[in-house]
Formats: sequence, C-alpha cells, structure tokens
Amino acid sequence: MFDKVLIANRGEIALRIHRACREMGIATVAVHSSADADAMHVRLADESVCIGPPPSSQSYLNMAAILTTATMTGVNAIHPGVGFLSENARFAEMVEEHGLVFIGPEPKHLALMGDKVQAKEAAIDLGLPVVPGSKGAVESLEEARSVAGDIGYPVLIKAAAGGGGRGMKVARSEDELEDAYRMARNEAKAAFGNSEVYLEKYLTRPRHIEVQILADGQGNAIHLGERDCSLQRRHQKVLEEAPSPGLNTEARERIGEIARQAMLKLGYRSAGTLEFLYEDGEFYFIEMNTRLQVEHPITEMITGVDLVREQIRIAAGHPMTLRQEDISFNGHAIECRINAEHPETFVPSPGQVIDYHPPGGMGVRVDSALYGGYRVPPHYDSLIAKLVVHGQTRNECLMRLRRCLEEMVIDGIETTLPLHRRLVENPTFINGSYAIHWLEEWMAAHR
Amino acid sequence: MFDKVLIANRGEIALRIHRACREMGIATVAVHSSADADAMHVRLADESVCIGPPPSSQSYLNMAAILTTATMTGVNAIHPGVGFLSENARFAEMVEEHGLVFIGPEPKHLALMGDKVQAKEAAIDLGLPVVPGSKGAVESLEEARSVAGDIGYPVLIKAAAGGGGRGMKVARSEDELEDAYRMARNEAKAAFGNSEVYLEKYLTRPRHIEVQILADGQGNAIHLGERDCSLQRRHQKVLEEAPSPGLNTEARERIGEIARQAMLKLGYRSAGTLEFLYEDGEFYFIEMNTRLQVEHPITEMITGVDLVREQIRIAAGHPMTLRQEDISFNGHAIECRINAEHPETFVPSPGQVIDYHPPGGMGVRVDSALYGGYRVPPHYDSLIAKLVVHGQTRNECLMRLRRCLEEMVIDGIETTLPLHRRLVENPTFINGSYAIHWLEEWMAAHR
Amino acid sequence: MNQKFPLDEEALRRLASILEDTGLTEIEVEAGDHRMRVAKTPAVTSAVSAPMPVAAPAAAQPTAAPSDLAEHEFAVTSPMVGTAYLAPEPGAKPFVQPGDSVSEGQTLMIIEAMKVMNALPAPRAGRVVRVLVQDGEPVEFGEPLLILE
Amino acid sequence: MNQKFPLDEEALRRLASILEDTGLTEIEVEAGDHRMRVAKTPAVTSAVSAPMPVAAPAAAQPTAAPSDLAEHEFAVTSPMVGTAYLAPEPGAKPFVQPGDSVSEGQTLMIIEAMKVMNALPAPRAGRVVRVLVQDGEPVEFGEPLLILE
Repeated sequence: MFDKVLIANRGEIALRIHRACREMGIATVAVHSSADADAMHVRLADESVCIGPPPSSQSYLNMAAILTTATMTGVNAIHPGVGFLSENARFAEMVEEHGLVFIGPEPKHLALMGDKVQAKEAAIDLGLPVVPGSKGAVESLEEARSVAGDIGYPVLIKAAAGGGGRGMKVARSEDELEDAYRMARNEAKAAFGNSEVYLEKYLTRPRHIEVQILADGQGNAIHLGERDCSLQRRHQKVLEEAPSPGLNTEARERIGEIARQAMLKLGYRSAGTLEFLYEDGEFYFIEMNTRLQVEHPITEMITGVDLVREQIRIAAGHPMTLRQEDISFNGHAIECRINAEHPETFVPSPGQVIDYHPPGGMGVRVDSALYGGYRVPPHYDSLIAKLVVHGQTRNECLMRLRRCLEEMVIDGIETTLPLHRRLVENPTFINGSYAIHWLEEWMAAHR
Repeated sequence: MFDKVLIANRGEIALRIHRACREMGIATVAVHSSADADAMHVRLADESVCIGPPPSSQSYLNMAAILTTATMTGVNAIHPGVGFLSENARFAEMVEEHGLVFIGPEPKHLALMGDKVQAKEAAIDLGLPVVPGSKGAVESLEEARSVAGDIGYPVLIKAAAGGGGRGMKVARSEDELEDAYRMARNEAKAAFGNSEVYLEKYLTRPRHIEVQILADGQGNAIHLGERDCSLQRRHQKVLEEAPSPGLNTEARERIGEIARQAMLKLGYRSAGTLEFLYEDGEFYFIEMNTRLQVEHPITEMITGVDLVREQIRIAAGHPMTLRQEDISFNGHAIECRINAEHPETFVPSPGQVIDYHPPGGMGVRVDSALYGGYRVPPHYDSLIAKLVVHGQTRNECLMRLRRCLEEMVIDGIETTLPLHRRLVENPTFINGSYAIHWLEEWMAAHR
Repeated sequence: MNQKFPLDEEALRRLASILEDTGLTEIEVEAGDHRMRVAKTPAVTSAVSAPMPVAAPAAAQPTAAPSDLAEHEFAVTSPMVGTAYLAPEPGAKPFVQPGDSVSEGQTLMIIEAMKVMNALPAPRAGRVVRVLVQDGEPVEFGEPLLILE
Repeated sequence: MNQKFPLDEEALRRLASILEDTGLTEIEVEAGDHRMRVAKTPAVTSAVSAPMPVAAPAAAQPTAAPSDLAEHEFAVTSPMVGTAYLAPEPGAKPFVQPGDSVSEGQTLMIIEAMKVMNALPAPRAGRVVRVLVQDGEPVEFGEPLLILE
C-alpha cells in the first residue's frame, strides 16, 4: 500500500480523499493555490504546498507544479479527484513517467472516453445500448420511412451539419414524417448550405441514470447499482438519488450486468460511471466518466462500499476482493448539492461564512470543507457542501432530508439551500416522477 | 400515530427525539428550564414552553409543570428521554391518568426494575443468569466450602450487613477459604456487630455487556445484539462499542435469545436494556434499564434500526413488524461520549462554546445539541456530544474514529476530546482486551 | 430661546450610507464649528452565531414570544406554567385593573396548573400599570403577567 | 439657519478605501478648520473561528511555515514551486549574497522545477539584505526567497 498520496484537488473532494487516506493509514500532501491557504484539507493534511496563484490554470491545472511537488515530497501516488486534471490523459501519462501511480484509469481509457465520437463507437463495440438511428445521412423519404419504422416513433430528424437546434424536426408518427423530413432538409439547406439529414430516436421524457462500476484491470469488475441524476439545471446536477425511483429490479440488474461486462471487455481499471438516458424501459449510452463522481456518496450509503478506498486499493495493484454477489442495496439515499449561489438567480456568492452548522443524527452524512469563518474564494466551482441522507425507504429518506434541511445553517453567503427546501416539498419530486427537463421547467414556472 | 409529542428532556437526547418525531411527521413540544431558552431542541421544536427555573427539581423533574404543559399544548404523548423522569413509575402513571401516552414501558415494569432486590428476584424468575452464590447467610466453614465448591473459585465472602468493602474477602482457592471465611466474619463482627456472611462468585476481570431489546407487549420481542460498555470511570460510561470485541457469535446469540425470552415472559413493552457482567464465557445479570440508553446509536449503526422511531411506534400501539430474523449485524460502531469536563481532572467546564465543528464524511454520526456560540449551562449533566463512528470492520472503525477525533473542534470550554484521542492510540483499547476496571487503572497510571 | 438645532439630516443620512457602503465603524467630520460623527458597533458574533431553525417554528399559543418585558424592572412574572385567570370566576370582576393600587400580598390573578388554583400575590405594594395577559391565557414560567409600579 | 453641511463625500470614500487597503483601523485628517476621521473596528471572531486540526500536522520541509515575510514590503517571492539553487552549479559562488547591490533583471537564484532551471531575475535594482532560503531547499509558490531593498 502507498505510504503517501498527493491530493491534486481542492474543496470537499480533496477533504473526501484526505479522509479515505487517513483511514487507510496513508499520509497526505495537499497542494493548493494561494487562495486556498486556509482550506480545510490544507489544514488537515500531513503536508501542504502552495503551488500557484488563484487561477486554476496556474495552480490546480498546473501539471509541472503538481509533479514537482510530488517529487519533492516523495509521494507514491497522486489522486486527481473530480474535475481539474482527473480525466486528463496527458497528466496521467506524465504521472506514470515520473514513476508515480495515477489513482484512476489507464491513460488510454481516459483518452478513449474523453473523445465523444470514439466513445460512442467504443460503447457500441462493448455492447452498450446507444440511441438508435440511421447509419449516417438519410438519402430519401423512403429510406427515412424505413429507418423510422425500424426504430419506432417519435423520431428526430437532424441536420448532419447542424447544431443549436436548427434543422431539427420531430415526427411523432408516420403521418408527420414527410413534412418533418422536408422541413428539416430545407432548414438544413438554409442554415448550413447542406441539406443532408440523419435520423434518430427521439426521447421525450428521458431520465438521467448512471451506473457506478469498479474494476481492477485484472479480470474483476462489479457494478454498484445506479444513481438517478435527472434533476439538473443547465446540465448541472442539483440533487441525485439512489436507487432511481424510476427503475425496477429487473432493469437495474440488466443495465448493471451490461455495464459490468462492458468494463471487463474494455479491461478498465478504477472507479468509473456509465451515463445513460432512460425512457420506456430502455437505456441509451451518453458518455463514460473515467473518474470519481461528485455524487458517489449516495452509492456508498446504499452499498456500504467506500469507493475512494477501493480506488486507492486498486491503484496500489491489489486485486479486488469484492464480488458482484457481495453487493447488496440497502435503503435509499439522496444527495443535495449545496452551492454558494443565489437560490433563484444562481449568481455565485463567494465570501465569508459566518455560521456553518451541519445537521447531525442518524442516517446523515455531510461532505463539506466549510467551517465557521471560512472565506469561499471566488475563483472556483460554487459547490460548497453535499448533504447526503439515508433512509430504510425512499419515504423515510425524504422525511429525514426535510428535517436536515431545517437544521442546516450556512450564514454570511447566499446558498442554494432554499431551492432544496422548496424541492423536497414538491409533489413531482416526492412522487419521483420527474425527467431531465422537469427541474428547469418547474423553476421557470415558479419564479 | 401521534400528532404531537412533548419531549420531557433536554440536550442531545431531546434533539434526538425531536429528530425522530420530525421524520415521522409528528409535531414536537419542547419544555425547558429558563437556563435552556437558547437550546437547540427548543429552537427547532414546533412549540416550546419554559416550565421552571434552572434547577432540575423545579423544571425537568417538575411533573406538575410538564403535565400542565402537555394538557395546554394538546399533545398525545410524552417522551421522557434518558434520566430525569424516564424511569419514574409515578410519572408514567400520572401521564396515563391524564389520558396521555407515556413513551416507555408500563409503570409496573418501571417500578419492578427500579427496585434492586425485586429486579434480581424477577431476573431469576425470568431465567436470566445472575451471580451464583449462597442462598442467604453461610452458617459454617463446611457450608462455605460446599457452596464454593459448587460455584467454583475465586469466591467473595461478604458481610450480610456490610457495605463499603468492609467485611469482604476473596478466596482464590480452597486453601484460602478458611482464612478468608474467618477474617470476613471477624471484620463483619467488628464493623457491623454482626458476623453473618454470605458467599458469591468473584469476578476478577468482567466486561460490562448490555443487550438491547425491543418488545411491544403484544407478544413480540427482539434483541438487537449487545454493546460493550466496559470503558468506565466512576461507573460512568466513557466509550462504548458494538459488537463487543470480547464476544463471539455463539455467546451473542445465546444471551440475546435469553434476553428476548425473558422480555416475552415479562410481557415487557418498549425499548429496554439488560445489563450483564461477562467473564469466562458466562453472563451475570446486573440490572435492567427500562428506557432508551445514551449509547443507543451504536446499535442503530450496526442494525439500521431507528430505536426511537420503534419506541414511538410501539407506544402508539402498533404491533412490531420487525422479527428477530430481520435483524442482522453490519460492521462495527463506537461511540465517544464527549463531556464538558477537564480531560484529566474531570472538573466540569460549562461556558460558551466559541467554535463547534463536528467531523463529517462516510460512516460518521454526531448527536449533539451544540452550536457555535452556545452556552453550556452549569446546572446539568456534562455530556455535550456523542461522536458515533461506523466501519465495515472494527479496525476500519478505529481508523475512522481516529481521523474524526483529528477533525472535531469544540473551543471555548474544556472537553474530554483529548482523553478520547489518547484512548484510541492505546494498545489495550486497540486490542479490545479491556475489562471494567482497566480505564481507571490506566488513567491513574498515566496521569 | 426657541432656536432650532441645525440638523442637516440629509448629510447625516449620507454619512450613514457611506459608513454602510465602506464597512467603516466610525466617521467624524468637522467643518468650522460644525461637527458630525456617525458610528456603528460591529455585531458581536455570539449574537449571530446561533443557528436559526430555517422554517421559523410557528410558535403556538403557550410559546408566546419571550418578551423583553420579562426584563422590565416592574414586571411581575409567572412562578409556574399554567393558565392565567384574571377574575375569581367567569364573569366576575377582575382581581385588579390598570390604575388600581394594590397592597403587598393582595391577589393579582390566579394561575391554574393541574386543576389547582394558585393565587398570585402582589410581591409589593404599588400601582398596576398594565395587565399583560388575557383571561384564560396559557402562560410559561417566567412570563411577565403585569407591570406593577 | 439653512446652511448646508459641507460634506466632501468623495474625500471620505477615498479615506475609507485607503483604510481598507492599508489595513489601518483609524485615519484622521485635518486641514484648516476641516477635519475628517474614519475608523473601522476589526471583526473579532474571524481570528478564532478557524478550526484547528487537533494534532497540528507536522509540517514537512516543503510546507515551511508560511512566513510573515511573504508580506514584507521588500520580499522577492518564488514564482513557482520547485527547488531553489543559490549558485549556478555546486560549489560555485552564489549569484548574490547579503550586502550585494543588484540591477534590475540580474539573476538572484535558480528555481528548478521538472528538471528545468528557471532563473529568478531581480524585479528591481536594490541591495540584498537577507537570503531566506538554503541552497537546494524546496520552495512553495509565493514563498519569500530574499529581501531586496
């Protein structure tokens, strides 16, 4: 096992990694920008080194500074956390070139899944379901009709050269196909000077479902069930839950097994997440995140598996001892992402936290690097706390979440706590009957 | 189910009960002394009523004031918490006379177990193992030899009229019996004017093991495993763990089933705890606590059962749905009792808390009514926080506890946090090879 | 002499607004024989440090806002939790009314707790200035009941 | 009397901004019969509010106590994390020594990072008062390296 690990990140995720290391008896080195000298993980780490000025490009994305520090402090491995350099294949390669371990996947898998086109091709090869559609451009109305008949209505006709919604038409049934096809071609011609269109299945109310996997690159892979991340605003996840209120056991086991087999076939190593859209019982691959996810704690809450510990163990070369049959799902978990933002305008609100009081008691976990008197710097992501709640049932979990939101205090700056307090009272959320566009529609309607 | 519950207690346990109620959709009424007007549970409760001045006798023990408030606020039930009126049979009766529900056992069981002599007799009737000894006084050396032969050495010879250690002699083998017998009689004669002695098994290194039970008085009872509370100072528990590092599965199941059967036979209702001494594979009943225990969270951590919720459900007349086969034990949990006391002299340290920062992350639960700026009043018990940590194994739990103790901050007053930080580094504690006198001996040796 | 004090409210308010904007705690300006000084004591943290339940719990009747009147020099506070009755029986004349002079030990009202009627005696002789509770109202321990000067 | 108070708001705001920048708690200015005074009481809590890790982590070499010298008016701080070398090669004469006068742009030392030797030029002409690091010592970003007056 490693003696010392460098944590190449900041905020709550750096603290999360520090905690896992401490609990494994591994010493930690925190690197930080000059804006983060007072950060919690810097205070708690065994060693800390200031690597640059506030802008990320010169600190948390500064590969040379991080590698120099790693060499100087004599660490065995680097944990990249979430964001920043965590999916940077070049950085992972450089870490290896320095004779250190990158706590994450192999560089080639970072590169593969970092390229949207390659990733989709790889997904097909690996047997992952993707959104069905025409192979390339559709040349005629007859061909469009034939393809649409195969994949089923509604279908989306899209300009091959398109983007931004232009040259995009939905046909909800065969009756609408001819008009939609012609209009899409005309719009495509007008907008892009190219009338080529292709066709794919149109998802009207998909959920965002992602499957957590762990693999050791030594022939072992398991899935840890799904997370439902359909509550989004501008493609940013706001609240996640596990298991999904929209999935049954059959669907869960089916997609879990598909994901597991895909990872075995790929020879993937480390933790990873396969993201899907889910509608009418079918899954459609979107992308793979080759790193830890922000919302990983809800999976930890229902499985009892410490994902960061497993990631570190795998990186140290230990074959996984967990087998699929060891994984059972216990109860329900929800994570609220609490951002330093105005709860209605979402304008960032950095500044000094006067009071910080996390909720306590049974089934409650708070991952946050805040403390009373801490100054949230204006240079980084606005995520400041993750409130994670577990209950034996979804209803118990919701009731507990509600009382936690009553107890939690973050004073001095604006936060999205009030948004979460409104959300937990909403019948659509309580029923679990939301899809990925619901939150934005609801917020627009209830300004 | 109840609509509204009055919480007849203060501090962290009042907050614990408030949380359970909120999560069940039950409104809460906090009663408090004038010293507790700013207490956390008072701030969070739906209603709060000041019932008297700081001394407990005029507030938290003031039955008339509590019952008057219950009537005025229209509650359905009263939860007495831990300590104060929680084991007061007269109070439970008065609650019932007012047409309200006492969230706890029947008054007759409170009375029975509140009387040491009656409780021991009841325990024997219920089939609980007690410390073996002579039935009454031993009349001659021959009788002493015969009884000692039956129960096995070492034996303790005690003055029937005795107390305070006088007239008490240990015989470690038959060789020592005659001398011990004669000396005990002489001392008893000299000290109490009565040479009568009796004889019982002498426990040299017992552990304090207690079994948590839940019963509904309707023919259902389960046990939730044991807690090891051997780390004590002046009969006050300092740190508890579940399961006990000194018990194996066979012993656990054996004593659990004995406790369960005893509760069925007694017709007991509500949560309760049977306390035993444990040595060389045998259990010896000490007493029964007919209420919630301070250390109940460690049982909740390893079973996932919310004991306060179950207590409330049972009090509302719902038959228990949990069966013994539903209870499984998952991992290991430890609770540190953090007191507002000097960590070496144990002098109480009330006053204003400047900073309060509980640890967060996976497997951590903090039950505390503290907040930054809170003033710990000098009138009550010094328990201010319970740090409860869970891990998949005892070792994982210990490592996590250690990092939590590094993170936790309570500034402005003295606390026993430093004692716990020393304790978690101690090999005897780490090995789990401690008995009930160990902590005091260790502290005396390491002043 | 009936000379008005020359108070330039606008200037004062501007100073206050500058103080607020700049985060200063004190500004003093002097011009000729005119001098202005505005100051603001920074909030002591103990005051803000207390976490506030988010959904401010709707205080029910008996919770009655802990009034500052309890600190009033002449307040007579409730010695127990219970129901206050201002008259010996429904419809009867109240024990005391504002303006009444009372002697020490005279009954001011009755506090009922556990079906027992407890007379509240005047702690001293004086004049009743205000009665702060309604007949039949639940009262907490320490709640101000009337002002007796 | 309707004389307006002559309030120079701009001057006041400038004073406030100077107070803020300099970290002062009070400024008083007098000119003729005009006088201005601004003050700010420092917030009390911020100092104690920061949780301290209990077992103060034993700072390793590169963590070198964040010295107040970084705030020193004449400090030259490290532009990167790396290893400081005071001489062009082992055993050679140091680039600069206390007492030396240097011209702007003159190399003061070398910071090695990722096997690249980065010369540290003097930001201005001046006299070297103290060299704060040892040859071969790891340095953080922003760490004061020498005092150049």
